[in-house]
Amino acid sequence: MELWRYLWRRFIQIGITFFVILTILFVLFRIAPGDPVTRMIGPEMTTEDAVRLISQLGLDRPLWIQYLYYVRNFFTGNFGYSFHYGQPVIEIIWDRLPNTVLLFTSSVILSAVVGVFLGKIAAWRKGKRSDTLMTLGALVTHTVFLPWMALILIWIFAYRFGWFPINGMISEEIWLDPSAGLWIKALDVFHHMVLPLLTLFLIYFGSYLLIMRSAMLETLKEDYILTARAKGLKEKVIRNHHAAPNAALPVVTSVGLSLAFSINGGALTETVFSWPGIGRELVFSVSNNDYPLAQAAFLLISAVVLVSNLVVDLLYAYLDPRIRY
Amino acid sequence: MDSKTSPEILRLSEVTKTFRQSRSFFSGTKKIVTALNRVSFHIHKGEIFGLIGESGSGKSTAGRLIVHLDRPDSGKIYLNQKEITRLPGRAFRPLRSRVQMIFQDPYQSLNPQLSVFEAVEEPLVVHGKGKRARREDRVVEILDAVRLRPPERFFYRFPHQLSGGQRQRVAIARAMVLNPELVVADEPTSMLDASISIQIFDILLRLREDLDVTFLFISHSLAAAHYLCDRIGVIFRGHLVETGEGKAVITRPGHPYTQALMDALPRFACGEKGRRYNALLNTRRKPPAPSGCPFYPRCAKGKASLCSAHAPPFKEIEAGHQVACFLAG
Amino acid sequence: MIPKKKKAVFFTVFFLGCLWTGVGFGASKRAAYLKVGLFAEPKTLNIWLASDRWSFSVLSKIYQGLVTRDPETLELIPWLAETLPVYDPQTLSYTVTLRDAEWSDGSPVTAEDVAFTGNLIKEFKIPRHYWRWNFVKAIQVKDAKTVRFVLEKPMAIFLSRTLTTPIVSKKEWEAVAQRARKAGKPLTALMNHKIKNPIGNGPFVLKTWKQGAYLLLTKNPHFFGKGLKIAGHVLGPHVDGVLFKFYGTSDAAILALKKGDIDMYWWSVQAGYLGDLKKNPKITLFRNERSAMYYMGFNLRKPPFNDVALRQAVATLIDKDFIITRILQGDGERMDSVVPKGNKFYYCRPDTLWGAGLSREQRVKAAYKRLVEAGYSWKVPPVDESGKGVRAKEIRLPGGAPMGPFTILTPPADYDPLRAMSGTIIQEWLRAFGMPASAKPMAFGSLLDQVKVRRDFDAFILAYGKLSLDPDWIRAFFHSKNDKVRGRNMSGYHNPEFDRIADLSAATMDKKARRKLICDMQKILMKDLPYIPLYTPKMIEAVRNDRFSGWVNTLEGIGNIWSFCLVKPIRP
Amino acid sequence: MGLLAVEGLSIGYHTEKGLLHAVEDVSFTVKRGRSLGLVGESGCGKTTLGLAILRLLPENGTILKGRILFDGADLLEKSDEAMRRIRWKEISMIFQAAMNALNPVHRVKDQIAEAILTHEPETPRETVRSRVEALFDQVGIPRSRMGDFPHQYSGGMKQRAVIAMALALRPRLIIADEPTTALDVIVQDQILRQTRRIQEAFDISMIVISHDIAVVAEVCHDIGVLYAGQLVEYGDRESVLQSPMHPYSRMLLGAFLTVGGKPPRVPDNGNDSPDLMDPAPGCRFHDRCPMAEDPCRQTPVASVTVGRTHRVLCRRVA
Amino acid sequence: MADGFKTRKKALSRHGHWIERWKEGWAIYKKNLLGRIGLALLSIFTLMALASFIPPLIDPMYGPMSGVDPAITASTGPSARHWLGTDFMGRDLFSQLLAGARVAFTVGITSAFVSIVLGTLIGMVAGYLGGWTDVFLMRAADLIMVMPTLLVVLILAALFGQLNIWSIILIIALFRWPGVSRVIRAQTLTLKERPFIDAARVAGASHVRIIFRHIMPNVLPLSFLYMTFRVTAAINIEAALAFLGFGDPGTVSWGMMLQWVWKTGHMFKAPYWLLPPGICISLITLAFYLLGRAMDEVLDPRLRKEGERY
Repeated sequence: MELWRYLWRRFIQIGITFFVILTILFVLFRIAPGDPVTRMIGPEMTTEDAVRLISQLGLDRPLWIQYLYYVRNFFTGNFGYSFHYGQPVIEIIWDRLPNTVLLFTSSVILSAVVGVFLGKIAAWRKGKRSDTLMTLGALVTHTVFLPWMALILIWIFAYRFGWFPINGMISEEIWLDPSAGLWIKALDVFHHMVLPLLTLFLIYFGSYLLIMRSAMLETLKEDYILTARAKGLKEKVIRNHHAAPNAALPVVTSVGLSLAFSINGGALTETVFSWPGIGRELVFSVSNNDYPLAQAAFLLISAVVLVSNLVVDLLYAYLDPRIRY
Repeated sequence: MDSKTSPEILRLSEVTKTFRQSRSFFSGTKKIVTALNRVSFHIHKGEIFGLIGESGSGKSTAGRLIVHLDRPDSGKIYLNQKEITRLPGRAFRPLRSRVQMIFQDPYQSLNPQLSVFEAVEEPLVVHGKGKRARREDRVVEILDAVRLRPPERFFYRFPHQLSGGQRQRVAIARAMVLNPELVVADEPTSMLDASISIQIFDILLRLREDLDVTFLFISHSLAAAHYLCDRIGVIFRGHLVETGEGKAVITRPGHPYTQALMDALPRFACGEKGRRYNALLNTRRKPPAPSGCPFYPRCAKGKASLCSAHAPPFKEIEAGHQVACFLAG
Repeated sequence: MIPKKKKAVFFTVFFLGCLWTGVGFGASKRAAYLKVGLFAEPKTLNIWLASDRWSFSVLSKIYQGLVTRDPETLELIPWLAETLPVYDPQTLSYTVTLRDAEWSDGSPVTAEDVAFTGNLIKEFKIPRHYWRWNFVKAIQVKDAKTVRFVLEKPMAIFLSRTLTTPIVSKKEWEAVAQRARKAGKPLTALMNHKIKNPIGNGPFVLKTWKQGAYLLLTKNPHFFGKGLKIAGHVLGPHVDGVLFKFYGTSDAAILALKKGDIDMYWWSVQAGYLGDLKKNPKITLFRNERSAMYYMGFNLRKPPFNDVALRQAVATLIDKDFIITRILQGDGERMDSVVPKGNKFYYCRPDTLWGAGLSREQRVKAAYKRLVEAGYSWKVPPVDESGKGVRAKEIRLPGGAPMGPFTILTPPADYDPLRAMSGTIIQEWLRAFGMPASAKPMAFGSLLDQVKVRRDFDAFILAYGKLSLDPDWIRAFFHSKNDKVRGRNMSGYHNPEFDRIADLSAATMDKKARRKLICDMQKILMKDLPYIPLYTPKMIEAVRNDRFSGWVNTLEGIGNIWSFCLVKPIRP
Repeated sequence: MGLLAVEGLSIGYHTEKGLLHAVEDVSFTVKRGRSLGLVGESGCGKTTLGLAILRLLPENGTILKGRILFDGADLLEKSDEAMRRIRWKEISMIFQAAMNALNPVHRVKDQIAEAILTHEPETPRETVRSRVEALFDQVGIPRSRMGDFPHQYSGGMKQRAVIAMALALRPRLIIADEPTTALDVIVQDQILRQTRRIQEAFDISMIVISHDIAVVAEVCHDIGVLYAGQLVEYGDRESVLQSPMHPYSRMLLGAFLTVGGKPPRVPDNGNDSPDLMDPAPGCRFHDRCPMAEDPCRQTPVASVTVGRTHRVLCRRVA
Repeated sequence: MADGFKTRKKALSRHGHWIERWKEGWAIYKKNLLGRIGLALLSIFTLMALASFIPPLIDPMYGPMSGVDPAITASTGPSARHWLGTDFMGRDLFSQLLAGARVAFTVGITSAFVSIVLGTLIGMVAGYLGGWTDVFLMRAADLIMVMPTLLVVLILAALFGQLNIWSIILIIALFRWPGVSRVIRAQTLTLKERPFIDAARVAGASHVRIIFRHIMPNVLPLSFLYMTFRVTAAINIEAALAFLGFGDPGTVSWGMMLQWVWKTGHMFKAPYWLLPPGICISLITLAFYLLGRAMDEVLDPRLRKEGERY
């Protein structure tokens, strides 16, 4: 019961936060200079064309009316039409969302799993050469400038060796080939995903490793670890059964806190690799003054972060028995 | 010390304080914990009054209420016959120089970023007492009084460079630097070793002599209270159950809880297995009605019909010795 | 838990599998699709909404106009029309006869379709098209293959602009138009209509569009030009289809080209890639003229740039050759008039070339001379007593007041790094001359807003991409009646003499006479300098030469309808 | 011959500032079925001693010299694996901070069962279960609370659970490090009594480490007084309590507050425990000692045997 | 006694203990190899930033933005004249790299400083005052935290035209305080529970005094620690922005250099152009990071327990 009440409260909170973001976005996009109509049609448009379009788009109505429409449309799932694509924004978003989710979740999971695992080992071997190597490696890859890392990976693996495609997420030949089965298509997507995934992985596993390592070192100082030692448990049991579950807790928190930050990286990666995702769409739409699309993409990203934060909190509660509903 | 004739410096009258505790991470609902329940007592000028109880019994809360760190939910607090219960913070500030507090944990009660001089000087600065040179002199004086000698050697030391005993002396100096009338000493030695504790106690006793200050001494140890205090109050779960002359309470405890505390005192009983915890039940009873005696669930003597239904009133079993128990006396 | 060894084997197989898909499938090619790399994805297949070149790249293969231009002579020639239209000066009407053509669904292209298209544009006032049709009074369907256009007044652009409008199928659009009329916002409804499968009359039809990845056009079996000889070429198409792939970055596209993933990259290749590509024997580079104008414009409505002397001095100071050799890396042509040199028929050499061929110091001196004449002074003049050029300080207007700081707006670096860079360099030249200039790249939309809507600016650098060969746009860009909010006369240029000639030229149907008038207009503009034309970039395109051949070079590069109708697979 | 004999043990910690001499030349024995109390103020090295016996010193701690004989064999010479087998099976420990000695993410019964299963892996699940139940009964925690997580217990219950865990394998020696600190007097007393009962019932040897001499006096047969890393007095309870010889022991006993006893007297010269980084060669108590003389500071002291089982580290006593 | 006291007081001046503490801290810091590497890297970058003023003095063609080598019209590799080569216009890459160091420091330190000041103040006020102030400030912090900073700056850059470097700095600062303020708030909350705050209240100290005299000195080390991490974040965001083409075109930052090499198609053929700016961004990030980690060890370990770590 407590869980439901908690969820209910969180949902209300999320709703309010979301609403504020919604409003801020509206205000921002309206007070900004730049004429969506000019941008929409291009410089060849005549004055008459523009005036007609402005009234058709409702841009000549008072701001607060526009705002009411904006909010109403939002709650009816109608994000309007993209100025650029001329399609309903919601369609574009739904089309791009799975691609982003695929890349983003797999990179977060991969880097978290590997980072946490290596961090555990590194803390355990504190001061040994393997620890120094891992820590240093994590520090170095973690601090590399992400787009540059992407460029270098492209240079080496796509340009020099030609192992991986450089761009996009599918090969047309395969998708046009009626004989290609689902498995082949999946492999193809994966093949395209390797480099962007590798980029995100290299950048982010380091932070997980470092957090896990320090959390683990902190945990190893705890009394219950001493108890476990005194109990004569095998070292591996102490490490995996006693220290790691406790050390993983701060990692979970930091995953939640760094989500918004990782999304920056996701957008950069998508842009460099032309991965057809939300992040790249957002970057494109802002430079096109495609208000509806940029707004929706940003809202979606905020919503994803908000909900993920909730998920992380629940996960934390699940992992830590001290927190129960 | 002839405390009975000296005027009353502090009086608590029917003071109740509750805290809201959030029960868990997820739940927004709060559990209400009663720290003090209609507690009344008074302290005479110049005496040391001991408030004794287990941890969580509300004895520290009482101290915090007196120095205005918290406000009671109901009841009244009088300082020098003047009610101070609901004074707003600003109005109370001048009174601060008259009521001070020594905290339990010397490792936590000193700001790690302030040197000894800065810490002790602060009350003087806050109350605008004198120029810097004057303040320095006063700090030297008071450090000397708590036996941090020579005082100037300690001026620019930081808490982490001091031992626990020295820190507590600094804390005492800070409390005493304004020449307060009443000092609340909240378990000042519970974190210290026995040999150091005695030194601290001795400092308190000497300060009382020299500076004519009144102490409210909060402790869990009847023995320490016995050593220091003129009068003692025993508190159980927010209820004051017994008050009286120190000697009377220790030697003739009236309340079963006080008796249990006495039993628990270690006494180097080599192999002795005398009567112990006769006042306590081995198992627990069901909790009483809200109006019942709070000690009833653990009381070996408790009577179901009487104790679980009614709160025992204070009963004077001898002159100045009151016990809240139906069965006492 | 899987044993470690098994895990390792599993992952190795998986990894090899991935490599194999990339390598193995890249090599298997079945249908002879021409694979074309685009820089970005088309935004829409709704021809009335499309405004970006990527959409047109695709749509121009699907929808055709009545006339088109000969790739060699650039003359207008009949396309969907049987012959060039017949003009009747009495009735101000053109009569057009259509070829035997069919829509991609097999139904015939009729005069009804032509009339429908024109009326649709007129009725909905479709942006970008309406201005070419608003002078058409009536469209009369004579018979199934003949249509007659009645104009309100003589218009020179009728042939080159109106009749090049792509014709759409009435069958497909009638219903859409019906629905749009009923909607609250008819135009928006029309433009937002999503076209799943456009019915076209061009050489190709849409097969599949996987958004975010690729778009495939296949041969249109009903294409009217199949086997026909037009402008000396026997038309195909000879390829099974055109596969468009989208690359967000040039790196990716060039790499794909090198690897053979695409046969052509339809976008001007950046200078940085050229060295590598030249060395590659499998890649052929095409350089073509463009019909484009990159220029610096001024706000003539307010000081200091309302002074023609100042504009002339700035024109003298700008070293166009530097911009071309350094920033464009030599792949551009300097512009001395508003008409690009590639437009040989209409280009006229103006009287003054403003600093052409001068050295840095000579420029400074020439500009200095011009401004001293006009009454300008300096705190530290750019030319010292000995006649040597020095760094100037604080130029003062004829009245004696120092010139206030001004900004040169440029598109942002992400949109066009070269123009942004040009702005910065020009800023440095002007500063050395004592003018407090600063280049300010600005998001494209904001820039246009500033220039066209608020009209609050000093100077800007913009470009016109695909200028029509018939330079009627000169009239549009500089006529004083277009100096209004969102008007096309962005400088606020007013010259009654110019307006007069321009109006005359629009109604002059004789080509020679029209050329003369346009020549005069160019000369006036180059004296008054509301815009300083800077350069026309070259179109440099790269194709692979191992699978297809037969590209047609013309103005604006090889990506034209002719190429797509003529390119043939090379049979090994 | 005792069950455990510590001989000349010295322990140091490597710190930022150098080697800290935490324990200096300490010797004592624990006899079978008897209990030894080690008492001293905080930082005197008593916990270090306890950890050293189980070879659980933190990384920067090293045993400088000495031997720890358990059942006649030197623990310091055993391999890590052999030592691991001895831990808990032979020597178990009750930790100072019971609050933190239990892993917060595992259920209490599982943590106890884990100890059993580690050393007796063949034990059937059922047996383990019943043994855990029996342990809970012994220390007086209701069986219904077995499946709880540690944070659901009160302080006293946690302490009992830790005791139950220490008893799980019926070790021959239990080291109890401050088993009752931070508990209320009544609970403290109950636990002490329980501990002693169990110890006697199962004939387990114990080392009880405490800063409170009263606790030690309550439970132990022998008492050792530690000051600044040195064992300044060691002997059976009666002799140490009734005739303390070392000035520090006297000070400790003198400071002990009793109801009705004579008032305590502790000299206060403001000095504190010595710096263990670079201790003076002589007696470490000299600057707090009311009877100190110059030689106390300079010359190393040797321990003096004053009774059959009573040793004191003071040259004035000699 | 008084005389002896006065003289001794002089010997141990009022601020002497701070010098002592620095020395102590430095002694611990010195032992950290990674920390020393970080400091060495930072000194190199500082030198680069200072040296960036020199090349244009030697010859105008070394001006990082507008100086071009008259003899070179295309990107060339390293030579004696141009140590790292030139870009496609003939501008000297080495002087651009030096100028980039200056920009990185300006951006990193300024915006980190502003965001730390904001974050510390807000965190202390929210934590100390509690109640609705706390709720309001922390909701605002949450709100900002769910917005990915880079994307926000991107949107603002696109909406309000090209931003100049100072507005970029300001926006980064305004969007990076919540992380700090959450940590500082958590720290303040635990400090608030510590009895020395009660002691100060009992002594009669006002709220302002408690916040600035008692809480601030205790959270400042943590703030400074966070500042090093904020510096890296700011440098990275500016670089990413410039890389995407939304930077200030009037500045020669490393991100800008990367954008030029990327957008002009020299990426695969001019490693002398692609590598240095990327390496510099990564190394300066690493340097600040190492500095932060080493400082972390110097600080009171209790401070390290709370809050997000990176």
